[in-house]
Amino acid sequence: MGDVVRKTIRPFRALRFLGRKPHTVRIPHEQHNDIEGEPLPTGRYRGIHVNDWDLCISCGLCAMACPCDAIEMIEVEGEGGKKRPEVSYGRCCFCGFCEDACPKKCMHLTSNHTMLDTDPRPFVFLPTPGIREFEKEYVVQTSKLCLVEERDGKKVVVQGKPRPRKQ
Amino acid sequence: MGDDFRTTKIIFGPQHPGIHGNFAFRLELEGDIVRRARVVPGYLHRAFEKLMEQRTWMQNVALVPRICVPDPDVNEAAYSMAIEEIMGLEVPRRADHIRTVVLELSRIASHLMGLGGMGGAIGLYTLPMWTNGERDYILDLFEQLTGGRVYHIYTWPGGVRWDMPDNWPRKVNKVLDHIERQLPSYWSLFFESKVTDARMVGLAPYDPDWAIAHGVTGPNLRATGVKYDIRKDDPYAAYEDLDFEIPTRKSGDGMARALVRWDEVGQSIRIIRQALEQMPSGPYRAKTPPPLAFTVPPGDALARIESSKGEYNYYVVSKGGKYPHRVHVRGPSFTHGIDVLEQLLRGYEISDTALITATLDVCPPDIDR
Amino acid sequence: MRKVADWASARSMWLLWYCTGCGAVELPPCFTSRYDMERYGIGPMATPRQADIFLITGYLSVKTLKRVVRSYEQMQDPKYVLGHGSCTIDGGMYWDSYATVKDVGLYIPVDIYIAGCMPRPEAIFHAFEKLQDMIKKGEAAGWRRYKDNYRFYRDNQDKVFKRGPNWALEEPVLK
Amino acid sequence: MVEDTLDHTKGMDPLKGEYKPGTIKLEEALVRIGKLVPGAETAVRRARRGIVKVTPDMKDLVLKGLKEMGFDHFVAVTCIDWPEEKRMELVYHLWSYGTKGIIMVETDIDRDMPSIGTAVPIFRPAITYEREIHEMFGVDFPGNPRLTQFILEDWEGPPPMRKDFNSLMYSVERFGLKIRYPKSLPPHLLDKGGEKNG
Repeated sequence: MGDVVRKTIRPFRALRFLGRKPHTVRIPHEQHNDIEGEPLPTGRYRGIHVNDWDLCISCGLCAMACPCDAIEMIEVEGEGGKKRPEVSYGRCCFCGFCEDACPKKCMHLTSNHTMLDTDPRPFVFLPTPGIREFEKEYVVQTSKLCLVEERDGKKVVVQGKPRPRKQ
Repeated sequence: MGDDFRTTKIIFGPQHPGIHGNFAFRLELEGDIVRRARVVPGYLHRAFEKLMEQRTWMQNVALVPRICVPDPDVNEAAYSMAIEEIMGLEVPRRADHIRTVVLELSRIASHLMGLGGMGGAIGLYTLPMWTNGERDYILDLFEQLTGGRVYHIYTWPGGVRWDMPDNWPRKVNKVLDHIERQLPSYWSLFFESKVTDARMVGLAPYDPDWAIAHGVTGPNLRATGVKYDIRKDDPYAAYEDLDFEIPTRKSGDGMARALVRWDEVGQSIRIIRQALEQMPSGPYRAKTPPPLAFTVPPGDALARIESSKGEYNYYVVSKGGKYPHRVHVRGPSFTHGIDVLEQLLRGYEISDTALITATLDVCPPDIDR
Repeated sequence: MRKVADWASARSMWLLWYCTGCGAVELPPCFTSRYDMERYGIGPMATPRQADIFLITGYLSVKTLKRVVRSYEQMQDPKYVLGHGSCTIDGGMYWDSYATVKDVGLYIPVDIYIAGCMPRPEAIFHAFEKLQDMIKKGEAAGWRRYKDNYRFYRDNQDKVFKRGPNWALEEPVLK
Repeated sequence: MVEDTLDHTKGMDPLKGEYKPGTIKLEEALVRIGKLVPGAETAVRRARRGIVKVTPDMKDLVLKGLKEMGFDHFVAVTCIDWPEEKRMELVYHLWSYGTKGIIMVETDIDRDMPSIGTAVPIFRPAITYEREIHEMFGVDFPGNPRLTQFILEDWEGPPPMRKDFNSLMYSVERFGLKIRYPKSLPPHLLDKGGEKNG
């Protein structure tokens, strides 16, 4: 008899789950938090690159350290012959070795993690400090990235600002 | 149709919901019963061993975790251990303890995913919903420690890449408490279910002699009662200092394989707690040459690691210089997923195919490399 | 009428269950309780004939590309392809491997590329949102591009794998 | 065709008893191998790692001897290509559950006509490893029944894991790969021929 009662009651134990708050992260309405409620990703996250052109000495170590041949040093028009790293997100594996290799610590991987486009072209871009604008929303608008194009044998910036205006 | 009009030949996979990963079978059926099974691997072939010869020693650290996607840390650790042995590098104790914590967290994550896969294969979809949800908390921990959710690129020759954040051990303990609280519900959901009993007890059993003759390792071997674990018998990282048990089962069937994995989750929690408690202070990486000038003297070394799926071996040969001469990866699934699986599938119904694959915890990217 | 159909199809999409590469490891978290894809009306579908979205999860080896093209051609219109991860854009981590194709866009039309190795679930959900937007505006026309430029895609496919007259049934010999 | 050794229709007794591992010491095993095969070079690399170097025709004898001593877990067989010395090296890794040690059996074969007898009759797991080496290095294993197409499909080039196959240049030709920063690559790969690997 007791067995029958137990068996009857047993399925209703599932009701206790009704009272629990689901742990689903409602993207994009909700921030992804860890178990203590701290927002993720943290500063250690290896996301989209930024590069401070005022500090960059064009040494090319980031390109040498890259395991994926993602970084190319290109000569941008108006930079006085200095070469700047151009990152291809068709290659990058977000290992962060370029950040480790950088002697001036100007190359940095931010915690911005989302970048998408219908066209593969904007995925090859010049990392600039402007990407920090998206620090809080974690999504990078590809229309604001710094892209170059080759015109008459020279690499010309066709989209985006290489440096933010100094205040 | 086969030649004798009694057997049917079917193509099972690679696009099939019952298959975890990109993997295929060619089955010869007689009615519902598998008479002959042939595994067709290679859909995930990326030529890792070739690519490693074209990259420098340190660049390879970014490459190796991709070999086994659900349990990536064993690859980084085994590769680093092999290089350390050739170079004669002494790894700081703190790095060893951090490695142990990372490896065990990775084992829990992989086992949770594997148990979820078994649940999915028998139609209990609640289990993967729950286990993958818990696994995500572990991925959050990895993200805070290593900066990556899935591919950590954290363990490297000479130690680990960064030190632990200050509040990280506390968070690990919280996540472990949370998982420990959840485990009883998994138990009653999965192991007390009659469906699980009916499907998994007596499923594809083997005895210890057969298992050893066929190269079965890891939890699949311990399910037959052989008390063997590389963590105890060929110790690495900090496992010598820690106290834990090797769970075994006797019957060697699908249920035993699932139960060994279940017990290992508990043991891993115990290991992590100890490792965090005994965490020594000091440096977290040894002095190594900078990544761009990293050279390894000529020599060869074999590093072995107990992963969540079985035995991982890295055989690294160096000729000196910036590039490895040869890196051979021996993954557990290379044995489990081809020869063993083909023989275990014989005589079972086609509906058991996915379940047997899941109980062996076969990882296709590790087969193909 | 077209608009109503687009509106409806944007809200109920089936994702083809095909784990083509290592990015597939981020799919279980997306399907299951932590991120819960069904909030978007997206669920996994076992057969290509009833699926709408093809998520290329990472690199494609030549052997997989053959099956991917086969699955893609089986899918009913309208169908959308998401390139998930850097490997779909230009080879990614495996850029110098002899076994993987570099630019998936040469072989099948990709509607949205997601950067990352691997992309976080957040990125996948942003891609789904963008895809829904594009469908409502009628911009997600990869499947029409495939029909209009079939010769281009077909030539590229023929360069990397063989496609016999009976190719949908040809399989390696059992031994 | 190898017959499958396990038939569930007949049933197998999973509880048939304890597995008994061999308990010989690693050093003693090496000494015994030295006596068994004259000319075999043996050495202990470090704790739990032993090495035996033999000629290819003695390989079967050594493997059999080690199996009888309890080294019954066949871990792997590795093939290493040494193009300058015109040889290929095969390393069989054997582990003993009782001894708790691994012995690597190394043997050299000719690079131009690579062929060595199969280890499948002694160690069953070798079947898959030899199959892979056959495909990736072009080594022939007479006696192995499953040297069929394995991982590669429609492959027409040379065995890809050999050192003289240049994966980078192959990708450039076949998939239209664009090299972005040649300075960061190993210089020998950028030669058109890609003859040798450093």
